Amino acid sequence: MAIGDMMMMGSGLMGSVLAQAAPPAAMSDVHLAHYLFVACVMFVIGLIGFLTRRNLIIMFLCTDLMFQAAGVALIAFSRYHLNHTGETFTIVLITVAAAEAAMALALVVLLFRKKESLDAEEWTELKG
Amino acid sequence: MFLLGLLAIPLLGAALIAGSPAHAAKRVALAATSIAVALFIPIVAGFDFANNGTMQGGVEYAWLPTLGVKFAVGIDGVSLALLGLTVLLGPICVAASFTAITDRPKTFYAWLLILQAAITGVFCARDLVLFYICFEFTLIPMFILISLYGSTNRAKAAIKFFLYTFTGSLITLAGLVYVAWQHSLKHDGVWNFDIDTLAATARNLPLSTQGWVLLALMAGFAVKVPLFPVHTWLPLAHTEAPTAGSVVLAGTLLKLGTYGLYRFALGYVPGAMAEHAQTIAILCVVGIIYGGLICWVQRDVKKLVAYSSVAHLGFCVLGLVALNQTGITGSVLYMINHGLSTGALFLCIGMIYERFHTRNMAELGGLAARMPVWSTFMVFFAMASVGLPGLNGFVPEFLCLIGSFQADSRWGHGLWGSTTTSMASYGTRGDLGPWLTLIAGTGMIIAAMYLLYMVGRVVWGPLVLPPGFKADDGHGHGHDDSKGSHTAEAEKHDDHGHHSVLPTDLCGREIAILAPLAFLCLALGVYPKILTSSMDLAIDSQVKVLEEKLIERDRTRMGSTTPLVPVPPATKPNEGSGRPSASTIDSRIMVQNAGMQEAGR
Amino acid sequence: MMERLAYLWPEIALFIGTCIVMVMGLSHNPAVRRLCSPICGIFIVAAGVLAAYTTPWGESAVSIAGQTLLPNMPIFAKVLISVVGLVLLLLLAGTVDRQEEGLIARGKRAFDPLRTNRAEFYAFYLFSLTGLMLCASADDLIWLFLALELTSLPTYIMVTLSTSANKSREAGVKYFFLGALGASIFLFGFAFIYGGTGTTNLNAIHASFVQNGINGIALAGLVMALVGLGFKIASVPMHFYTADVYEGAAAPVTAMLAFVPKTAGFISILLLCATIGWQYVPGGETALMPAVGVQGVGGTALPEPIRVLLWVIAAMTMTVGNVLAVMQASIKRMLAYSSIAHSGYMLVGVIVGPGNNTFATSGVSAVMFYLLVYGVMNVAPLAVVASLEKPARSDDEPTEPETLDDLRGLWKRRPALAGMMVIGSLALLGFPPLLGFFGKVPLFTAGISAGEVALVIILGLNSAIGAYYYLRLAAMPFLAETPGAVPSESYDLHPRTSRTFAAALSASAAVVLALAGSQLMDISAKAGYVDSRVNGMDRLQPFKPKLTSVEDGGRPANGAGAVVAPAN
Amino acid sequence: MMTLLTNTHGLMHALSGAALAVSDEAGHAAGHASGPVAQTFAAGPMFGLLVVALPLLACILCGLCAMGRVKTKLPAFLTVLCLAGSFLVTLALYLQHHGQPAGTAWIIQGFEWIRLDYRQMVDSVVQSRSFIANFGLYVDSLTCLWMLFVTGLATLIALYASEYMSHDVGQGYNRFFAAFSLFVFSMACLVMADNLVLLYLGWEGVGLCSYLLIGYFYKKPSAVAAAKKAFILNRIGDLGLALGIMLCYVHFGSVEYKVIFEKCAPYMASLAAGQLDQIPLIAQFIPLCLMIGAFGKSAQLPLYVWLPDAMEGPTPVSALIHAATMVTAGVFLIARTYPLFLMSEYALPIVAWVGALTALLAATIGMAQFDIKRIMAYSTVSQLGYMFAGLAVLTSVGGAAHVFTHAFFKAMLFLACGAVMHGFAGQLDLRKLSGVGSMPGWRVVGIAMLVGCLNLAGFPIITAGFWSKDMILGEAFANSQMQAIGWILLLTAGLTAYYTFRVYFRVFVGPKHYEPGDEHHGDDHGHDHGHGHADGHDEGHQTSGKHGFHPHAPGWAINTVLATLAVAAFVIVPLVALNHGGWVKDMVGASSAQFNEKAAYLIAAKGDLHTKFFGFDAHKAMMVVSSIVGLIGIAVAFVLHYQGRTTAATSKADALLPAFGPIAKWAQNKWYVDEFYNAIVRMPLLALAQIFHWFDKLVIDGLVDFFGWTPRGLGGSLRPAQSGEMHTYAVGMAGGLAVMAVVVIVVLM
Repeated sequence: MAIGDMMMMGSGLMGSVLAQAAPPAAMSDVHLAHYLFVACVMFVIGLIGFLTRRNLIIMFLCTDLMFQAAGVALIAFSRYHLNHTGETFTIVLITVAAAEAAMALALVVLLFRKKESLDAEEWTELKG
Repeated sequence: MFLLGLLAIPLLGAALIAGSPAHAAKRVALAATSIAVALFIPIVAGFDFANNGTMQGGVEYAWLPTLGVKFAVGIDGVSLALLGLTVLLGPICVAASFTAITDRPKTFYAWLLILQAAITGVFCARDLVLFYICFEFTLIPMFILISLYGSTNRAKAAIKFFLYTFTGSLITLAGLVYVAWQHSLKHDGVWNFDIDTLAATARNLPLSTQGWVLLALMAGFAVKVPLFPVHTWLPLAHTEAPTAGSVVLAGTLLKLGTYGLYRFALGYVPGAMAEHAQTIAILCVVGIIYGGLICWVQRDVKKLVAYSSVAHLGFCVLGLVALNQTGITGSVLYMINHGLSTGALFLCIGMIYERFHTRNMAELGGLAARMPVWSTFMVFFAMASVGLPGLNGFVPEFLCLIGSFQADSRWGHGLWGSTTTSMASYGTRGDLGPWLTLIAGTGMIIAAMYLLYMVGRVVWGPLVLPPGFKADDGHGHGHDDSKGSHTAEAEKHDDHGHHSVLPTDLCGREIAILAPLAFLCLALGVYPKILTSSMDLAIDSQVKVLEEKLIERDRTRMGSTTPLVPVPPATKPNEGSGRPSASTIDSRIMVQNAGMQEAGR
Repeated sequence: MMERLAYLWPEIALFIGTCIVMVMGLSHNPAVRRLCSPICGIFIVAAGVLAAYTTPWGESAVSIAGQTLLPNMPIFAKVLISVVGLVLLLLLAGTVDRQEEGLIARGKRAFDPLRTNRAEFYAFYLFSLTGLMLCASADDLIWLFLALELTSLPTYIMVTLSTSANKSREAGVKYFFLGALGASIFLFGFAFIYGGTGTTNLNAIHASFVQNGINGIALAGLVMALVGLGFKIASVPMHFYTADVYEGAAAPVTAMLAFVPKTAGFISILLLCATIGWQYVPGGETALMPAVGVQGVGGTALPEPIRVLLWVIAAMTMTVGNVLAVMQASIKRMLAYSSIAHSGYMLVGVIVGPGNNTFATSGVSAVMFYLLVYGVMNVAPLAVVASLEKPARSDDEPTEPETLDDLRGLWKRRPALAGMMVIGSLALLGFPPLLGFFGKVPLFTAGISAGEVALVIILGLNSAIGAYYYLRLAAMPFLAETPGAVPSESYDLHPRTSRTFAAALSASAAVVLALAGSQLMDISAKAGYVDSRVNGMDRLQPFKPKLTSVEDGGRPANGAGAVVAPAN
Repeated sequence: MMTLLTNTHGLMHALSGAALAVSDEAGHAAGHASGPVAQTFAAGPMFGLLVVALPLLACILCGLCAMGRVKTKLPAFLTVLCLAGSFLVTLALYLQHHGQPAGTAWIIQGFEWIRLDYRQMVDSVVQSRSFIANFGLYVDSLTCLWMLFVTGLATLIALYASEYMSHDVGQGYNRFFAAFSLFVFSMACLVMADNLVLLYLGWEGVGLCSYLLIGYFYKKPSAVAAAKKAFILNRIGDLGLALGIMLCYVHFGSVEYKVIFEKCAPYMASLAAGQLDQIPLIAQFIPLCLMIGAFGKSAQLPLYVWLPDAMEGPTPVSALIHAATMVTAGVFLIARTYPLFLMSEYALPIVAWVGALTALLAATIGMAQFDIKRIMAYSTVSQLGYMFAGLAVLTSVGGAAHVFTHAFFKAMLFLACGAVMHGFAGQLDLRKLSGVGSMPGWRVVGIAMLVGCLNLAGFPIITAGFWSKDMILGEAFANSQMQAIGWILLLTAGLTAYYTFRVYFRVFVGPKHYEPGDEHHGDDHGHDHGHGHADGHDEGHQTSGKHGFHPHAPGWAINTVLATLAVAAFVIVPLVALNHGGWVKDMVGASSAQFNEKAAYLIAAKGDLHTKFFGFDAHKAMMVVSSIVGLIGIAVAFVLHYQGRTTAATSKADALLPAFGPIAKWAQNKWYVDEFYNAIVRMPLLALAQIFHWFDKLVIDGLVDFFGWTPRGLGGSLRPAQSGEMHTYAVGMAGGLAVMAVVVIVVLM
């Protein structure tokens, strides 16, 4: 519930900012601001998910969501700038994300073996 | 080159100690410091006293040319004097630790020697970075001496000492770097850290900038001195430090602060000094009275002497900020003489501590009956510290006070002087004046109060010894409780079956430590000229700049070029000393005005 | 294209080394396996030599790669990386699997290629160094991103593997997850920078900024990128992971963490700042602290928002790092926080910028020099810690000294190690005349030259706070052991003498380089060279952000009629 | 009253007759107005340095004796020898100086002590300036006068002390004579200095010796406290002196008398011309500062309280330092710098009032004391007040003459008291001693005491004290401004005579009775006789208990000295009595202590220096009046303390005590001045010190600790954020990012 509220708030905020940044045009259906809005929403959802979920796998998925948010933004910008740099970036990004995912899973497995739990809060021995 | 030797000998000694067995450490240290003393002789012999204002004996090597940093040493008259003090205290400190330091002697003596090298470096550095490095580096040996060889509260004292002075000096570094940067701006971005070269730039900085630089300088040097509100590390450090540490601390380490003020506050920001001398002087005066009164209610004899340093150095800085020849000369003399007399007091107290393991005046009293030789020295040095004329304390104190008394731009005007008769005024420009001096002068009374209080307690009166010591014990002491609170030396006594290595009264070694100090106290009291004449030109060059700034300041303040005093008419009575002997300095200090010359003779 | 390879020879060398080491580690022959670390070292040396001789710099960098932002930085960084990398290798050698190798050697266990992780460990280390070098030669955001990830990902694993204790697992997971979060932030920032400028090439971005100014999108991207990259250098607010990770990792890995990601982060931050250029009117009414006596300031600065951002980050980073370090009892934790503080110091150099490209005024050079200084001297304390171990009771791994109290009495037992600890910690404190002091001096000079007096004062005060805990670290070996604490006698020397050697190397460097550092200063001065076009000596401009100008600012002139229709 | 005066006038005239050439009014006026004896400066003979050097030599030799742990009377012997040498050199110096034209001041250059040369920009002109304080001697007739009695008395008293201190041979003997010689050296520096700073050296030097000698019996807490008190109170005065010196330097550009006097000359001319306004105010401040020093050293109000306590020291010390020489240093300072005092309109009147009030106050206290040494101490304070008043009423001759005569008779009195103390195991209470003068072996002491008392009481004609006191009284009444001073001094003269003879009648005559003192000076430093007593007087007497105690009469040294002094007290009568001051007048009149300009100024501008005393010439009248007053005092003492007295403890005076009510008690308790000072100065200062102490500990050091704690506090507050939970960290990172964004936005705004 709280997550939903926060997401609503977050999207509303982003929306208003972008509405200022790019006032909706009369004719066009979709323009940069919308893509960016989506990207930002994805980013914020990912962030909030990361902050609120305690399951390691879900937390990793959230970071992946944030990565992909950047991908969305990059592609939008790429289209906007009429070059392919952004798309290239996105491909690289996806690759890296995949590598990270592999590592993440390995780590999660390792950790699960130790504590039989996926709860991130199990790991608070180091502090101060 | 001898200067390099002076730097290197203690370091070599330290290295040698590191490689020699523990029992030999003190001999090596004594040898190294003695060689340093011997090495000082050719330095003095080679020093051109007629040009004591110029840097001499200089050696210069490129070090970090990228930053314009050199390894450059050289001394002028003022440095020479302070260097002499440093070198002299070296063997004394070593010898004073012979029986006091039995635990880990190698570490102790090695660091003591390194400390001497660092202090030597400060006094002869010609490069700002070298100066700063040596200035800071003194902290480490001192930290180790206090934290390893101090008394019960040593860890806190060491940390406080280190952090307090370190914090201040980092801000000082910022100020000095700022000056260097200003210099680079005016020299096509070429950086230079030569102390004298920078002085020329710094002096011409705008007044507000100079004020900030002065503040930065004060942050480091005032803590080191220490001036009134930033003094609290000193009593703690002094109390906890081993005897040799206290001696170096009082003798030379505090002088780094005053020397820094002399070299940089006066040399670099004369304009700001002219502007803010009064503020600093007020701090000094507060310190004199405040520190003195606190001494008066101390129970710990070492703390008493420590607080007396706060008061004494108040006088020293007061003379410095008088910004005239008398005051500054007094101040530099004060640096030397405070080092001798207070250092000696700490030695005396250390000798007592070695015997009785207490510094509490409630547990000690009337030692004159038991230790007449020690008592004689104690009273002697206390009197030197009080500023008894004929001993070394007097001349500096008096000159500092005269300096501050003179330093008032109002002399010669209105009620402060005469415009109706032909009498000239002998005041100098400044903001201090007689009222401040009067208040500072009460410090002389307070000094008598607390030092006589101490002497009256410890030396005179009925014999009081700490529990465990028999008053009628002919020799040694019946110290038989090992509470574990004492350091290794106490344990050592226990090991030896209650037989102290020390006789009841001073042993020959201890007399040999104190006697040269006593001799110097007397000699410098009777013939201070040996110092004043070896630094007059050095100080004169500072005063010259300061005077220009003071004139400028008075001009802007008064809105006109009012002279300090009315021009004396040619017919005025014999003004000078009237002494037929034309002194050497007179020919060196220019008397350009022929009429004045005529009037003067 | 081939000349672009000129930048890559060292990386290629390292990559080859990686592959070789990875394979060698699988060998059944213990002698071959033992060769892993020497081979590793050989390739690092080779990379260093290659870097020194092949990496273009100066004019050739401009002509070959159009590399103009920091033309001399790559060669310096790469040589530095290989030198420090070598020292770190001395330290890292034998970190993992020593126990198992011991069991194998004693015949208690058979070698199992599936269980070994020694080769991976070295390989990952080389990978990480490769990534680091790639960072240095990056001229594109994509490249930079990749390089940063290449630097980071292996370190996550190294942390996790470094010991078999749970602490390392925890450190690894924290490092990885938070690292991913940080990466996503700067990645998002990169995306926006691209969005604001239309290009990922750093030179082109710079050109765009010069030509069109910085628009809102790009500014947002820059802020996110700079803050996100803060994860690599452990700056506020991305510093939270540092202590946990440093503490959880084995001491050698901690030492590596203090150098590798930090260097990558600073290189990236410098590159990003170089795209903006220190070419803006300094100060302005929004300056937080009116600089003391700003007259004569060279007149170059980052745009005010970025400057203030970095200013705040720098000040907070120093302060937070130091005050938290004061509270610590664990050596590695303390050093972790101090590492945060050191990042804060270095950020001063970033803020200051290249000044007039002399060593005394250039903050960039100061950062370069400090990276070197920090890389060298930070090894010593950790290497001393790594050189000591408490023999395990059973088959567990031996443990290192953890708390400061564990060092008590070290001076009596092992004076040499204690001495190295003292020199190392005093050098880190910045105590003259050790190396750390000379690292700070250019920060002081450059900071003051740029009028950042307040920041320099904060730096000074923070150094003083630092003195508190570094002194504890330095003094602890001299203090008598307290009853109840683990006596230092229980610590043996680590069998790997290379660790002690690394400590000695670091400590002696902290002394020797300080006394004869002029050459290094010259080199750093060159390394920090920033083209006058970038540092804006010749054309100072006011910073005018265009908040709503994605369309008119960033977009290429021919960008009309896209699928994504421009607004209005 | 008037008839009495007339009658006695006639009597006096007849008595003095031809022997005393009392100058007539014209002659007296000429004395005032005669042209100033021009001061001329010349280089003096170098042997004059021996005056200073010989005592120093004695000090060094005694120090060597101490180092060599000499256990004989050698140090005393050396000291007496050196001091005698010093006296002879002084004599030679005087004789040679006497041959010079009047007004000659020799400057004998020792060595350069302090010398600073510098230059100063004055109106774009560089002037050369210097601060010079040489170790040089300034020998004029005033110096000779002072040094003659200082070295002469010092020699005698050293001789006395050689016996008096004999019980300390091998213990404090060396120390005593070292300090003793050092004192003479310092006193010589003080008197002979050619500049104010060297005078200051002597000034503090005698203070130090005073400190060391008062605290000689250092095991006695009261002696230690008294020594400390003396030093500190003197220091207060010294500060005034130091400020005066500084003011001198700033104003005259020098601290050398020669320069100062030369530069004073125009001021003196202005003064003589009646133009006091020509003298700058700042110059008029100089004497105000200097006089504080003089008040401190010479135990005047408000700084006199140390002197009575100083009697804790051995009696020879009291005699030499605290009666004869050191305490007259203040008088000397004023006499030496008389021109400076003349410059100010207020300086001399202040001195006069302080002197007169001190004289009266001390006399009242002296009347009520029972400790004979203390009575003598208060009498010293009182007489010093006389001297100050003398200087201030423009008879520097009278002041100096009183110093001169007082030195002899007061030293004698003290030495006699000391002999009593020595003989009666420290007994000083006049209620416990009686008829001492008629005991066997005490004749010389009794006679010396009588001579001293007569002098102090101002017994007419035959005593030197009478003549010197008379000069002061006469001049006070002759000066129209100083009538009140005259009356106070006259009253004091009567009181003095009373309390002096109170001592004499109680202790030295009357029924024989004694109780030995308890000799509370500690084991090995007291006056008991168990320690190598060289003389053969100890006949097995115990230190306590009346029975079995036999007072031991003084030996040859003490008797010789007392006898010498008794004779000298009469020998000096003509030196002060002839021709209005006689020899002393010649000595003083030719020195810096002339007052012609001031006299001229006062006559011209303000008042009359020949005021009549009820129609008679003040000087002549005073000879009679003061004689009568003195005799009345003696008579009262006779009646109250001798007539019909049968015991030591009580006398008729006790019956009168209730009549005075609390006043007697107050006077006995020294008017509670010590308590008053303690309450208004010392306690507040101590409280302030405690406040500072705690302020330093709590506030200043507390602030430091607070700043030191700040990082820890900050660290402690940040530490919870390092919770070890990944989520907290993530929140921190995200929140931090947001904060940074806000920062950027704020800057953009």
